[in-house]
Amino acid sequence: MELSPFYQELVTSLNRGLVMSIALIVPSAAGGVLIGILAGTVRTFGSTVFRRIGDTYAAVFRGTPLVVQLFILYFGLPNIGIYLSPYMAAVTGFTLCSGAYQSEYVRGALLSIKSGQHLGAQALGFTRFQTIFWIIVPQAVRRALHGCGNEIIYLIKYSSLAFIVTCIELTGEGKTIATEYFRFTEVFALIGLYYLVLVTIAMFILKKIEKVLYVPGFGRA
Amino acid sequence: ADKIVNGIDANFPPFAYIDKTGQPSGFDVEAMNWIAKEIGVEVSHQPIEWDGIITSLLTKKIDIIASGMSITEERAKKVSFSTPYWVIKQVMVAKKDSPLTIDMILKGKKTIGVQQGTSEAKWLKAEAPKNGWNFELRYYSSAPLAVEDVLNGRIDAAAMDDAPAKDASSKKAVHIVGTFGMGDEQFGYAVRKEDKELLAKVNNALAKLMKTATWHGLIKKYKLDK
Amino acid sequence: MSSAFSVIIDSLPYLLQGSFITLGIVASAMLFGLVVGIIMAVGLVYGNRFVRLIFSGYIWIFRGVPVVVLLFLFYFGIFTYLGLSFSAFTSVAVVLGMTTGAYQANIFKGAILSLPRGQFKAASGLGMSDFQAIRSIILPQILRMSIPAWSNEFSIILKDSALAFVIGAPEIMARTQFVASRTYQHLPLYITAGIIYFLLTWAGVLALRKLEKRLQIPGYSHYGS
Amino acid sequence: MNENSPILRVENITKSFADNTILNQVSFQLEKGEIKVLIGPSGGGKSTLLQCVNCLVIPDSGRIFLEGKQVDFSRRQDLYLLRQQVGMIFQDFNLFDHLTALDNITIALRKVKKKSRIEAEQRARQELEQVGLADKEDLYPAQLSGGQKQRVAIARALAMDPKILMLDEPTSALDPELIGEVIAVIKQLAARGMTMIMATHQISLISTLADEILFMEKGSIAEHGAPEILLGAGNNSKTRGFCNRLDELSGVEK
Amino acid sequence: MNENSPILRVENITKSFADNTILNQVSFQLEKGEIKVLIGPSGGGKSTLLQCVNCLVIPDSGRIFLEGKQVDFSRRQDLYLLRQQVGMIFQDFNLFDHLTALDNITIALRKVKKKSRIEAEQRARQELEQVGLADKEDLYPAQLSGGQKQRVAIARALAMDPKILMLDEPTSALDPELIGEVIAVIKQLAARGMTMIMATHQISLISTLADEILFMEKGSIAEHGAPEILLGAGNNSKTRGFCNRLDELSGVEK
Ligand SMILES: Nc1ncnc2c1ncn2[C@@H]1O[C@H](COP(=O)(O)OP(=O)(O)OP(=O)(O)O)[C@@H](O)[C@H]1O
Ligand SMILES: Nc1ncnc2c1ncn2[C@@H]1O[C@H](COP(=O)(O)OP(=O)(O)OP(=O)(O)O)[C@@H](O)[C@H]1O
Ligand SMILES: [Mg+2]
Ligand SMILES: [Mg+2]
Repeated sequence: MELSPFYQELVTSLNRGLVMSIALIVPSAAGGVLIGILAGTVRTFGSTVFRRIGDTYAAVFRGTPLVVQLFILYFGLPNIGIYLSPYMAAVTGFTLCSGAYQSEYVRGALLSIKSGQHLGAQALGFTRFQTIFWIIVPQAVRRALHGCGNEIIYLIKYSSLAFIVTCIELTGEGKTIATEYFRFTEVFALIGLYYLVLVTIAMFILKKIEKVLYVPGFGRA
Repeated sequence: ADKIVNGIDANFPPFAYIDKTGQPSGFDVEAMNWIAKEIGVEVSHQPIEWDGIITSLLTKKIDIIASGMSITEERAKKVSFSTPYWVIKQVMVAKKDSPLTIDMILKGKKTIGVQQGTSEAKWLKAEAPKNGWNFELRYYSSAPLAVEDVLNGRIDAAAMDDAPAKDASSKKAVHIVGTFGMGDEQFGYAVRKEDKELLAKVNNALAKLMKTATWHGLIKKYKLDK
Repeated sequence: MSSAFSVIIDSLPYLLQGSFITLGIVASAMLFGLVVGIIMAVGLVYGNRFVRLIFSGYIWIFRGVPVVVLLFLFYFGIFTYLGLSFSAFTSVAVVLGMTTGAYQANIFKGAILSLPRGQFKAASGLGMSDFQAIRSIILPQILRMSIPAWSNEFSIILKDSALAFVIGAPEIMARTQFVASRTYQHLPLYITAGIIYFLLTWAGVLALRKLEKRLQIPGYSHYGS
Repeated sequence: MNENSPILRVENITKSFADNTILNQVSFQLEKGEIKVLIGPSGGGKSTLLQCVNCLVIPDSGRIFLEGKQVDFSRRQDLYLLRQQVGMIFQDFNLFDHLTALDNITIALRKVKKKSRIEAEQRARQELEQVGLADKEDLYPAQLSGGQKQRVAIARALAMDPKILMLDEPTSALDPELIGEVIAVIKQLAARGMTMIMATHQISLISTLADEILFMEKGSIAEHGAPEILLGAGNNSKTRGFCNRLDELSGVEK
Repeated sequence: MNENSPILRVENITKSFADNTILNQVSFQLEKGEIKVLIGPSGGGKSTLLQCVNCLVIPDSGRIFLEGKQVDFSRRQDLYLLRQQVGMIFQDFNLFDHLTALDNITIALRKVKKKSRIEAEQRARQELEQVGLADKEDLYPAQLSGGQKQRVAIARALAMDPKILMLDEPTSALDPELIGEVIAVIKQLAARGMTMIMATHQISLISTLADEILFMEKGSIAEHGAPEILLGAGNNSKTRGFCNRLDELSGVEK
């Protein structure tokens, strides 16, 4: 089937944008999960000072729009001599914001582990760290998986905000075409489809991970 | 229609912006107010993101665009333009102390910022391979943001219309390097193709306005004559 | 620096007026989403296969497509084709409402499933109809349990409302941009906007926590974080 | 209605989940004022049978007659009505966690029986008094002990004026010290002539209250008869073996 | 160490939560091979006392000696070591839900005792065999019945070679029919000479196993003595009254 020149150009651009989107999403998702686990654990079991720091981090990044965060990272940091490239600024912003949300899920999961699990481990002579590392976190990760997956899906959808820092990805490429041809409905329907596919693939992968980590008795909430 | 809505890009001073009191203001806004009075309709000004402004017009969310819109072939396929009321040049803006010339910007592996979806963005992208220019383009959501990054030193220059460039150079440490070879463009008001009656009335009123002292007063007020 | 300061002072009333629009959008969207969410959640848990399929499809789409895209699609496309001439404000509220409805459906569904099955059984055992059991026994419990997750959803929608600008509802973010374009004080203005959002989020979350306290009943645990 | 006809007649009830036949052609009947006790090993189908009787679980086949009238499983109104007349007490109480003790009782009176709030509360207070909880009406389930919860559950069922009360292991989720108070209430009900069918492991209930014991195993009633006979010394019944084992676990060994 | 000195000596343990004194100057000692049973009304402090012994709850004051050596409550290493030597079985098992039966046992051996995986698994299989669960090693807690879970918990504690085993109502979360299997395992431990202290409501455990009964009430040991004496006919002890009440609830009434 021959595509009309409009669709040819649109699909080429969208594919180019897709590559950029994926390049933004994958590292940000991974970084977000890592920071989330770290911050979540510190916020639950850390000393008062660390807990405060963690809580503040989460409150700030959850309480302000991502646009503002990206803007400050890209246009604000040069004031103190830090110059992030558009790509780096986007990935940094996504990672920090996503990490703040992830930490919330991780914290919830950690808190939901019954106190009996702590008792059981301590009664066997586990140290506090061993208890958290070997008993609590492995269970919490399974509990948090669903929420963390949700957060990654949010991240996929919010990656379009990279345009703020001049990083042109899927939505950005699509918009360029749309303004050029003034065909918003078709363009946005197609962009929507691209995201739907991305999200569906992500959900599929997350299901797979859930399956691999599945342990009887750890059904989803 | 005795009430019409004018869609504006409120990030486009001095043609259209939001003033200190929160009201839409600017050269185009005031001109449109005059014209509306002349043809006996009420006009309100609705800020809309530039990306969606033509679609908003086509889907009847607004009735007219008087907001520094360049008349281009592609746009003219979708909408009708009034008679041109302003000629605009595309210029490069660089840091005040920058020694760069237009030639150096175009051929010296520099980075140029443009507003996404503008005619200069399209032109630069299309012309570069033909002329062997080797600059890199960065797309911003508005021209003032591109200027911001010129000041940050991330990009060497920003391409934009001369009027907002003048506005920028009056407020920030940037200067206009000069035009870069893109043909002059003309601003016109855009209406839906089927609104022939409205277009005729607007054209009449516009012609009348351009002959009055008010028109020249507006040009002075918004420093478009410098 | 002093000019940045004076710009902020000058523009603050204008920006704060935007927060009324923002809150208006958020409140309408959340309420709309609440209705959608409850209907979907109940349908997903108790409905027949056909209902479940339709509702799952809805949730799949609204969870999978970014809000900006949905906004463009509905505002310029679907609403227009359907002959609905919603204002920008209404359109944003409806689209955000449909989106958060999909998420709220998942929240409520999780809460329903986390209730002991015996609650429904006991209601049936007393002779209540399914509708009565859901209305008097299930909903009062899950709505209580869902407040924390709901307040999360509130903070997300609050920030999503910034997207309203793409179709011209001048809320906080749009106004910030307008002032910045005129004054070239981008950074201070964005920081100001960030602070306003932070305060709004904080106030909203606090209010919901108050509500949760007021509705609290001994022995309740929460669903979601 | 003939005075001598059974109040409840259950005929050939069969129920499968997926491929498992949980109940296989179970029949029994209950006379007015009679008390039947279901016992048997875990998984034998006792709970499922009780839930089939008031159609919380709809049987695959079989018939149920309440006061001689057959219940039409496909008519919702029939089911709602059946359930109002057959009260059910669950092992884990299933009180409505968002309502006070009083409201747990009034809600069905108001929503199902359409009584006014005042009427409903009056009746509820009366029932709470009967189970000795007059002073606890404003407490939420989370604030009640297990024994108190179960007593509220009983009051809730009784307030609906059921013709039959079904109890599914009413004491097995209770701490040993709290069992006594619930047993006392059940005995009091028996003394008032309530028609009951209950599943229980509680030896003291089985031997003192039962008019007939039904021993369920693998989805069928394997033995049935009066306790004097089934548990009688020298009788080699499964029931007696089972009860003796229960007894051994809890009783003092000599 | 002197053969005759007690293996565990607990002196004047006091513990308060907020303003409530839960344990008040409790003392007792445990000889090697001895079995003590804690009984008493709910809330009397039995669980708290047991948890104080291995410092899961740190006492406010008092001293604990294990094999004559005092435990320093402020040294973490001391506590970790104490807990390895005093095994604990909880009422609700507290198996690690994300690990198989086998790994529930090996994890402490590997992480705490630093054994190799092979060694740990060997030992774990041995213990599983002892409690009759050799064929269940790959199942997760959610796939085990209550009785099986409790037996894994016992195997897990035993694999650490504890000098003392503490059991906190090991059978009270179990269905009546599953209690037997756990009781059998406990009796078998007793027969092998394990030193134990347990809280229980299980009359059969109290009367057959206990060398001494400690009756706890309101945070103190109100009575103690051999079961023959405390439960002896004619004795007017609180203990006997309490046991008789337990007995009544579960026993056949004649
Ligand atoms: N909804 C269901 N789906 C599948 N299987 C079920 C369902 N409900 C019950 N069963 C199965 O039916 C069998 C009988 O269960 P039931 O609860 O009636 O036994 P019971 O005699 O009451 O046992 P217990 O003494 O443990 O309460 C069990 O094997 C159980 O797993
Ligand atoms: N962490 C805690 N904070 C406050 N109070 C507590 C805590 N742990 C226990 N208590 C209180 O201490 C008292 C004794 O509790 P404990 O569990 O030791 O009793 P018990 O004798 O084991 O009772 P049961 O037979 O019900 O298990 C109870 O009143 C309980 O509420
Ligand atoms: Mg049962
Ligand atoms: Mg206890």
